Amino acid sequence: MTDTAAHGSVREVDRLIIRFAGDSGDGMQLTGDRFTSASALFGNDLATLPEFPAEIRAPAGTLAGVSSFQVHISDHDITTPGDAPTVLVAMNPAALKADLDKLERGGTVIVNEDAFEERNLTKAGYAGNPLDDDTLAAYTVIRVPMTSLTKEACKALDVKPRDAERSKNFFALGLVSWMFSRPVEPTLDWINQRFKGRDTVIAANTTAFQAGHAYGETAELADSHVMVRPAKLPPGLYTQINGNTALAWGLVAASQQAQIPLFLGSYPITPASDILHELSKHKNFGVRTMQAEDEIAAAGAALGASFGGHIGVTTTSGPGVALKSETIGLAVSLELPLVVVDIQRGGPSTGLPTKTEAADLLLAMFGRHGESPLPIVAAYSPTHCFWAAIEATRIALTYRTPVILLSDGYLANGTEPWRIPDLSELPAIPVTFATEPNHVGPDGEPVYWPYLRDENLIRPWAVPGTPGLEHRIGGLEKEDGSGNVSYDPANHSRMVHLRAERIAHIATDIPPVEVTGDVDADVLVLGWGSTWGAIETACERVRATGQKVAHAHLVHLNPFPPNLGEVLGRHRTVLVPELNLGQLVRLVRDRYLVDAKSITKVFGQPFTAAELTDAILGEMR
Amino acid sequence: MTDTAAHGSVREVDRLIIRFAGDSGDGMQLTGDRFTSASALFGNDLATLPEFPAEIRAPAGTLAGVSSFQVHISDHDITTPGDAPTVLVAMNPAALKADLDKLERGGTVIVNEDAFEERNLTKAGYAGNPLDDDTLAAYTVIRVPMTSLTKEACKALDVKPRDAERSKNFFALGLVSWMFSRPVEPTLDWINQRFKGRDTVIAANTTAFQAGHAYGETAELADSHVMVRPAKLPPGLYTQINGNTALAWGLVAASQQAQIPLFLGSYPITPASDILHELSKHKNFGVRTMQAEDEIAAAGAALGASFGGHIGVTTTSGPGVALKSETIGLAVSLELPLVVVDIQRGGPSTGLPTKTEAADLLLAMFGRHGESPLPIVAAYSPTHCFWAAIEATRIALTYRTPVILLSDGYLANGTEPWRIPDLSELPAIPVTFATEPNHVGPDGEPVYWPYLRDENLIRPWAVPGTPGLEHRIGGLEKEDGSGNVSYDPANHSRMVHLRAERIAHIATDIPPVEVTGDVDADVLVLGWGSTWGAIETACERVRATGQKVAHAHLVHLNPFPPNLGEVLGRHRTVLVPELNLGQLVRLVRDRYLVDAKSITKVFGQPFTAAELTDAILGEMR
Amino acid sequence: MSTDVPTTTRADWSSDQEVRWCPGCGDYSILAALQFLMPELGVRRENTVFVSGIGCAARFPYYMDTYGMHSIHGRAPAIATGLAMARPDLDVWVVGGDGDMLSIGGNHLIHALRRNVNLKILLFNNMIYGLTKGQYSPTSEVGKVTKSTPMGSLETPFNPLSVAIGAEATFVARTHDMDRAHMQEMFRRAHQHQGAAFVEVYQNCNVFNDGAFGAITRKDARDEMLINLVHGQPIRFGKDGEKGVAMGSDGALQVVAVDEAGVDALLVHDAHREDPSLAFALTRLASGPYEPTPVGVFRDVARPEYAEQAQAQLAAAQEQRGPGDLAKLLRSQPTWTVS
Amino acid sequence: MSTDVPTTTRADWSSDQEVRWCPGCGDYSILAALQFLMPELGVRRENTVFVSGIGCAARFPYYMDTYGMHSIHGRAPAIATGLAMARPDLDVWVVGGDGDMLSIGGNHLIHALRRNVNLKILLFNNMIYGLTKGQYSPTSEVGKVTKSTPMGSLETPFNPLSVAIGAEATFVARTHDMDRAHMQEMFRRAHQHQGAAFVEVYQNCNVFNDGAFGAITRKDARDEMLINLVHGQPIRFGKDGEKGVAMGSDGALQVVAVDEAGVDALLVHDAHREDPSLAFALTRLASGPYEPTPVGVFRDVARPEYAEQAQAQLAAAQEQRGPGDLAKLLRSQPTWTVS
Ligand SMILES: Cc1ncc(C[n+]2csc(CCOP(=O)(O)OP(=O)(O)O)c2C)c(N)n1
Ligand SMILES: Cc1ncc(C[n+]2csc(CCOP(=O)(O)OP(=O)(O)O)c2C)c(N)n1
Ligand code: SF4
Ligand code: SF4
Ligand SMILES: [Mg+2]
Ligand SMILES: [Mg+2]
Repeated sequence: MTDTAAHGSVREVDRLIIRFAGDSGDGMQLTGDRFTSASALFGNDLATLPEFPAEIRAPAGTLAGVSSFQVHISDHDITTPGDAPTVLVAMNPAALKADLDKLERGGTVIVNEDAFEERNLTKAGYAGNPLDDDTLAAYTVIRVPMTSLTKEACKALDVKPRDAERSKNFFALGLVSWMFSRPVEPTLDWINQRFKGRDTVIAANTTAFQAGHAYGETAELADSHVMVRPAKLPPGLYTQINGNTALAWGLVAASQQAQIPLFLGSYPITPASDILHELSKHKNFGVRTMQAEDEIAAAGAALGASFGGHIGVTTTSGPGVALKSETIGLAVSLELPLVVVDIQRGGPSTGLPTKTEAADLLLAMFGRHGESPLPIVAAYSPTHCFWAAIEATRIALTYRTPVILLSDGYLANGTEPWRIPDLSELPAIPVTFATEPNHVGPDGEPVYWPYLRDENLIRPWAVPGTPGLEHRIGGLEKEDGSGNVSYDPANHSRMVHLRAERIAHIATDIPPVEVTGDVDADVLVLGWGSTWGAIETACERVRATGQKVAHAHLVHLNPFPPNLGEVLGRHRTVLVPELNLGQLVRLVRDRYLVDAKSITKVFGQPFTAAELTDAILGEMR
Repeated sequence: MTDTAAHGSVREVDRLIIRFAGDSGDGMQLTGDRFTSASALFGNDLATLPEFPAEIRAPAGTLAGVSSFQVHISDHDITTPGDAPTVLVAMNPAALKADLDKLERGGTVIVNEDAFEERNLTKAGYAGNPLDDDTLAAYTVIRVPMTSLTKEACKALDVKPRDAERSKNFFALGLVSWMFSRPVEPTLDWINQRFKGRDTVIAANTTAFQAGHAYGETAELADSHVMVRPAKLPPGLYTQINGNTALAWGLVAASQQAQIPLFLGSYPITPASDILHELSKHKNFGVRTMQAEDEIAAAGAALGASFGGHIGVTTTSGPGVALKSETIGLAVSLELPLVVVDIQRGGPSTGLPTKTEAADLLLAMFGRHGESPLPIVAAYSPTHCFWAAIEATRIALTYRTPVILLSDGYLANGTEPWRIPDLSELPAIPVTFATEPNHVGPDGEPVYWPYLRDENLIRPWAVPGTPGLEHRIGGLEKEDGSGNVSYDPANHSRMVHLRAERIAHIATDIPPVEVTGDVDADVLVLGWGSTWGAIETACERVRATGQKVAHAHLVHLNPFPPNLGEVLGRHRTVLVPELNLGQLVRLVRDRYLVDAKSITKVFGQPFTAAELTDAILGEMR
Repeated sequence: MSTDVPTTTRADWSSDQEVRWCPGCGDYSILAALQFLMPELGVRRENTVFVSGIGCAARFPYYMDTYGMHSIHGRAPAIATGLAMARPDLDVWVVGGDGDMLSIGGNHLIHALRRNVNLKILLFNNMIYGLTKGQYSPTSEVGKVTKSTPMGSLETPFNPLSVAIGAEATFVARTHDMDRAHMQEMFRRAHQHQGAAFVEVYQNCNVFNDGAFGAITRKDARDEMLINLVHGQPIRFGKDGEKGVAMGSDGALQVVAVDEAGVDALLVHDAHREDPSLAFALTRLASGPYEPTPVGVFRDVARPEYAEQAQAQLAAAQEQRGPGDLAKLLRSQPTWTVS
Repeated sequence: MSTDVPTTTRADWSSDQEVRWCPGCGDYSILAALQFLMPELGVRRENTVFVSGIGCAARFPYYMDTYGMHSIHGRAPAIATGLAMARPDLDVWVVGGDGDMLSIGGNHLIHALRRNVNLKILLFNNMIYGLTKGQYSPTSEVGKVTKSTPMGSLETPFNPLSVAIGAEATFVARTHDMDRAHMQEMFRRAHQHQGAAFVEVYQNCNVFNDGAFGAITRKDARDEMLINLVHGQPIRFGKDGEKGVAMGSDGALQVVAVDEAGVDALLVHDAHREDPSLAFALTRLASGPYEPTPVGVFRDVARPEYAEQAQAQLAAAQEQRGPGDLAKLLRSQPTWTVS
C-alpha cells in the first residue's frame, strides 16, 4: 500500500466496477484475474464476471472474438459483479463495440489507441473511427498507444517486437493498477512465479507492467487517480476462490468428514470440466478421478464406486444430465449414494455453452422415467458452492440416495473473497456400513436384508468384502425388506411410496428457510441459486426507496424446507426471479397454491441488481 | 351361432368376465386371445387385460410363472376389462393361488384337476389340496381332468402323449366356448390357419377343442350354460385390435395422409417392441424400419430421416425416453418433426417391465435440459392409439417439432372391437417443403433463411436435394431468422421465448376438452391416458347412486386445450386419477391454481371401475 | 488372492433365488460351470462381485451367492470399471448378452478393454435378443429373419473377438455352453489374467435361436468343427489332428491337410505375442459357427492393469505431497488476513 | 452421381460463415482440401450433406455451402445413418474428432461401419480434446499429461484403424493435414466407395497438442516416416525406397532393408482382399506417430450397401404385395359387420 499512498491526491470511492475487454488472444481473463487478486490481497470485497466466446480462439478482431472480464471491488460487503462498469478497458475496436453500451453514462473508457486502425475497425463493423467521431462523447476517454509503448519499453530487452507486443495486457494492467492504487508486488511476484524459467517473458511482462504503471504517474491522469479502501469484512484468513474450485474442495472436505473415499467419474464439458481438473490434482487425498468415455459411463462408474463403499460423484452440465438420466434412475432404485453435479449453462441442446442459465431445475426434479424422486441442492454464490457440495454429499451418504447439486456457469467462473473456515466449522458426516446380518431367515439362521429400513426409511449399506452379507441388488422392483426381485402389485405400490416418503422425510433434517430483510413486508422475493447476490442488492435498493421487501433463498429444492409454506403464507405477493422461463415458480404454485409471480431472464447472463430492483418496484406499483 | 342356440336352456346375461390363468407354458395368452376373437366375431363388445411375467418362461408351476388373460364381453358398450372375473379358468394350483382373490364372490372356478398333484401344490405353496378343503367353499367349482381327457381324446391320432398334453388349453377353450355359447368355426378355422403344414398339431388341437366342447354338452353343466348376446354397437365393419397395432397403423395412416414417408428408428423394449415388429411388416407402404444399436441411435436416426424430409418416429418405453432426452432436445432446437412414442411401464429404473403404469408424464414435459418445450399427446384406449398416433404426427409435421406420444402397457396389449374408419374420416395433413429462397441477403440476392417463421411461428422445411436452399442447422443457439450461430444475449432470449410461444400457440389448433356426464356436477374427474375406461364406468356407477359427476379427459397434455381452465372453474371439486403418484395434478394446480385432488394407483395394474367409484363417492361424502 | 480361504462347494456359491431361465437354456450350463469352478479358484465369496446389464444372460448375478448388481442395459462394463477402480481388492466379473454388450453397451465394452481394467467379462453370445423375445442381435448372421426383420437382417454381424482385439484387449478367449470342462478352463485362465479378460461363450437360446451353434458344438461335430488353440502347439484339429492351420504365402491363414502341408508348415499358436495381428487373423478363420471355428485362448498378453496404476498414482501423490491435509488445501491459494 | 453437373469452384462450396478455428489449426488445411476437391467429384451441392457431432472438428459443416447438421456430441454417425437410409440419393459425409467419434460416439461409429451404410466418415484425429481445452482423448498416448491427467493418462489408446477393421469396415484409409494432394486422393477414394468409408486424418491441434504428428508429417521426415500404401505394389518407403515391409517367418509383419531382404520378399499391398487380417496387421506396424507409419488406403472391399438393400426390400415388398393400401391394411385382421 505505502507505495501507492505515496503519490499525490487520491480520490476515494467506496466501490468500482472495471471491465477489461479485448480479443480472445489479448489475455483479458488473465489481466482481470490479476487485478482481482491484487484487490483481494489488498482487502477489498469483490465479485467477478468473466465472459468468453464458445470457440477456443474466435477470429481476431471480430465481435465474436471478444473476451471480457468484469470485476466489482468495494470497501464494503457486496454480492454481485456490479451492473454498469465505471471503467471500461478496451484493447481493440471490437471490444469497444461489444461492451460500450454496458458502461455507465459518464464512465471512463481506456482504449489501446494503436489497435484502432482500418482493418480492426472494419472487422468490428465501425464505419469511422469512434475515437474521432462523437461515439464516446458521453464518456471520459483515455487514449493510450499501449502496443507501441509496450514495444518501446521492451526495446532494451532482447525480445522480438511481436513477442513484446504480447505483453501489452500487462501494460494495461500496470496502468489500471496505478489509477486505482493497487499494490504492485503481488503482480510482480505472480509474473515471476507463473513464467518461471522463461526469463525473457518475465522480463517483457514486468517491463510492460511497470511501463504502464509509470505512464499513469507521468501522464496527466492525476484526476483519474482513485482508491478503494479495504472492506470491513468479518475477521479471518481469506482467499479468493471461484465456484468450481470451491465446489471441488467441498467434495474433498465432505469425503474427509465422512472418512469415505471420493470417486469422481466425469466426462469433460463446459462449464463443469474444471471440477474434474481440480479434483484430479488431489490424489493425495485418496481422490480417484476417471475421465470416462461418456457421461453415461461416468455416472455408471461413480455408481459402481458407491456400490464399493466410496462416495461416487459425477460432474457435468445440462446435456450430460440428460444422458445420465437412466443411470440416476438406477441409483434411485438401488438406493445408493451418488452426487450428480450440474453446472448449468444456456440451453436447449448445445445452446450457449459458455453462458450462464438456470433452466435445469425441472429436469433435476422430473427427468427420470417412473416415480423416481431424489433430493436437490443448489449453490447460491461462488463460495457457497463449497458448503452446497458438503450438504449434497452429506444427504447422499446419510440417506443412500442420488442427489443433484445445481450450480451454473456464473457461479462456476465467478470469484469472491472467502473467509477460510476452520475445520471445526464443517459438519460431521457419520457413515456406518453394515457388518452384521440384520434379520433371521425362514429357517432361523441370520441373514442380511439390503432393503430392511431403519426408522428414517434408510436401508443399510453393506459393501463387497464384508463376509456374510453377500447380496444382489438391481433395477427390477424389489421386495420390501429382502430386496429380492418382486412383481407383487401391492409390494410395488409400497415401494413406490416408501421411496417417495424417504426423500420427503429429509425435510426434517434440513434447516428452515430464513427470511432476510423486512419479515413483515407485503412482498417476498423467493429465489434459488445464483440469483442470490442480485436479489440481496436489489432488496437493499428497494428498501432504500422506503419500501419494505423480504428475501427467502432456497438451498434445498427438494424436499422443500418444512417452513416454506408458512413463510409464503406470510406475504401478500411472492416474486420468483429465475434465469429460466419460470421453474421454481411452478413447484411452489403447485405445492402451496400461492399465486407466485415469475421474473425471468434468459440472456445467458446473471440478473443485474438494477433489473431486479425495477422488477420488484414494478410489482409494488 | 345356430349350433349353440340349438341346445336346451341357455341363461342370458348381459356381461361376463372370464379370466384364463395357467403356467407360462400353458398358452393362456393364446387361449384368451382365441376366446376374445370368437366373441368379437360374435358381435360382443369387449375389452381385454393380458398379464404375463417378465421372464420369457419363469419356472413351471410357480407363482412367478403364472400367465393370465382376462376378457370382459358384453351385449352393451363397455370400456374396461372388468373388475372381478365371474369365471376363473385355473390350469394349475399356482394359477388358482395367484388369481382366486380376484374372482367375484360366488363366481365359478373351472380347474384342471389333473394338475392338482403334490409337486404342483407345493410349488404353489399350498399345504393341502384346495379342491378338497374349503378354500373354494364360496365359489362354484367345476373340476375337469383336462390333461387326461385331452390325452384320451388324442389317443386315436398318432401324437405322442407329451405332445397331446400340450393341447389341453384347447380343451379348456372348447369347454368354455360351449359354456358361453361361442361359435366354434372361427377357432377351428384359426387352428387350421395358424398351424398350417403341421397336421398332427392341427389334429391334436382340433380334437382337444372338440372334446372340451363335447364335455360341456354331455356333462351336467347345463346350468352353467350361459349366453351373452351381441352388443348394439354403431353399425359398421369391425375388427379387434390392441393398442400397439392400432398405434402402428395410425403412424402408417398419418404418413399416407401427409404423403411423407415414414421412418422408424427403434430399439426393442417391452412393451413397445411390437410397434417395431408391426411397422417392419409394412415395407410396401414405403415404411423404413431400422433396429438401431441403442435408443440414442434410434432417435438420432429418426431425426436424421426427418432432416431428409421423412417423418422420423422412434418408439420405446421409459428407460429409452430417458436415454433419448438429449437427442429430443436437439430436435427441439432444430425445429424438425419427430414423433417419440413412450409405451409407459412400471418404474423407476427397470421396475416392472411387463406391468402398466403412467408415470412418465413429467419426464415427457420436463425431461430435457434448458427451456425445451414440446407437445405431448396421450392415447386413452387401445383403439384411440390409432387416432392419437395420427394427431401426434400431424402436430409434429405441421409445427416442425418433436412430439411425445404417451401410451402404456395396458393399452399396448389390451384389445377391443374397433369400427374401421372410412379413409375419408382421417384428417388431412398438408405438408409443404420450401422450394424457393424466402429472403434477400445483404447484397440483394435471394437467400434461404431456415429460421424465418410464418405467422404461426413455424419455420420452413427445406430438405436436402433442393437446389439453392443449402443451409446448416445445429444445436448451438441460432440467430432469429437466418439461423446462423449467434451468441447474442438478446437473440437468445428472443429464441427461448419464440420456442415457448410456438408450442403454446398449438393450443389454438386442438379441440377444446369435452365434458361428459353432468356438466353441472360439483365434482369433475379429470383424467388422461388409459384411465379413461375405468373413469367412464365409475362415473356411470356414481350416477347410478343418484349423484352427479362430470368427466373430462385430456388427449393433449401440452399445450392444454384452451378451455381447460374455464372447465375446471365450473366445478367445485376436481379429482385427478392417475397411475402414478400425481403428475397431471401438479400441472393443473400450477397452471390454474385449482385445489385439484389426486387419486393414485401404482400397482402395475389399471384402475378398476370399482376402485374409482369408491374413491369418487368417498370424495363426495 | 488371499491365503487360508475356506473350502467351499457349489452350494456355497448358489444363491437362494430360483433360476428363471427357460428349460433347456444354455445359460444353465454356464451357471453350473462357474458355480462348480469358483471353489477351485481360491477366492472368497465376499470378495467376489458379479455385475450385469439387462437380458436373460444378465440375470446371472441373482444366482450367484456373492455380491452382485443387475444394473441397466449395456452399462455393466462402465459400472464395473468404477467398482474395480475403487476396490482393486475385489474380483469383479461382468456378464451380459450379445445385445447388452455389443449393441447398446458396445462402447463401454471396448473402452473397458483398452483400459485393461481388471474385469472378467463373459459375453453369452446366443446371436439373438432373448429377453425381448427374439429380435436379431449384432451377432446375428446376415439375412436373419426375426420379428423386427421379416425380410431378413442386412447388417454384417460383429465378430466379438475381432472387435475385442481391435479394441486393444489383452486377453481374448472363446468357449461354448456344451463343454463344461473347456468353459471352466477359459474362466480360470481369464481369472488368472491381470487386466480385462474377454471370454465369448457360445450359448444356445433354445426358444428363439435354437441350434445356432449345433453345427460346431454337437458332440459328434466338435472334432471336425472346433479348432482348439493351445499356446505353443501347432494349430491342428480333426479326429486325428489331420487338419491344421498354416500361413499362406500371401500372408493369409488357411486350413490345410497336415499330411500334405507337413507338420512344420503349421502355425504354432502364440497367445502371448505382443502384436495382436495373428490373434486377429485367427478370429477371422471362421466366418460363422458353421465353419471350423477356433476356441480357446486367442490372446493373453501382460500389460499394466488400470486400477493398480491408478492406485499407484494415489500412492505416489501421497509420497510426494504427504497424505491430504484439508486445512492446507483450503489455504493453497494466495490468502490475506482481515483483522 | 448425376450427369450435367454444373462446374463449380472452391468458392461455391464455401459458406458465408467466418471460420472460427484457432490460427494455425490443422482443420483449415483439411477444409481447404475438401473445398477444392468437391468441384472435381462431379456432385451437386444440394445433394451433399455434412453431418457432425460436437468439437472443433465438428464445426466443419458450417463452412461448407451444402446442407449440413452440427448435431450433438458423438451422435453424428447415427443421425447420418438415418439420413442416408431415408435418402440414398444423397452424398452424406460425417466429420468429427477423436473424442466425438471414438469416445462418446464409439458405438455409433462401429455400428455404422458394420452396417456399411453409405457414409464418408472423416475422423480428425488430433489426439486431444480441443474444444474443451485440452483433456486427453482415446487416441492420446499413454502417460499423456493433461488438465484431467496431471500425473499422466493410463489407458492404452485406440488405434482408430484397428478399431474400424475390427468392426467389419469395408473401406479404411489414413492421411494427414500436411499433404493436401494425399488428403484429396483419400477423400476421392472414400467418395467412390459404395458403403461406409472411414478416413483417419492426422490433424495438428497447435494450441493443445502441437506437433503431435510432426515427427512423421514434417516435409523432411515424410520419406523416412510415412509408408505409402499402394494397391498391387510392394510396400516400400525411404527416400530411395530402400526400406520395405515383409511378412516374417513367424507370421508377423516387419520393416526390412530392401537390399538385404530383396524386393520379392516385400509384401505386395492388396487393399481389396476380403480377409481383413493383413490390413489389420498393417495398422499395427506403427505403435504411434513416431514410428514409420503407413498412410493410404488400407482396405477397400465391396460389400452390399445398407441403404440400397433396405430400399431393395421396400421394392420387393411392393412387388409382392403391391403398393400399400391403407383401407386394406385396416381390414387385414378378422372383421365382422354390425348393422
Ligand atoms: C435401455 C433399455 N433398452 C432396451 C431394453 C430392453 N431389453 C432388455 S434385454 C435386451 C436385449 C437382450 O438381448 P441380449 O443382450 O443378447 O441378452 P439375452 O436375453 O439374449 O441373453 C433389450 C433390448 C432395456 N431393458 N433397457
Ligand atoms: C453430451 C456432451 N458431452 C460433452 C460435451 C463437451 N465436449 C464438446 S467437444 C468435446 C470433445 C472434443 O474433442 P474432439 O471430439 O476430439 O474434437 P476436437 O475439439 O479435438 O476437434 C467435448 C467433451 C458436449 N458438448 N456434449
Ligand atoms: S429366451 Fe433364450 S436365452 Fe432367454 S432364457 Fe429362454 S432360452 Fe435362455
Ligand atoms: S483448439 Fe486445437 S483443434 Fe481446436 S481449433 Fe484450436 S487448434 Fe484447432
Ligand atoms: Mg443374446
Ligand atoms: Mg480431438
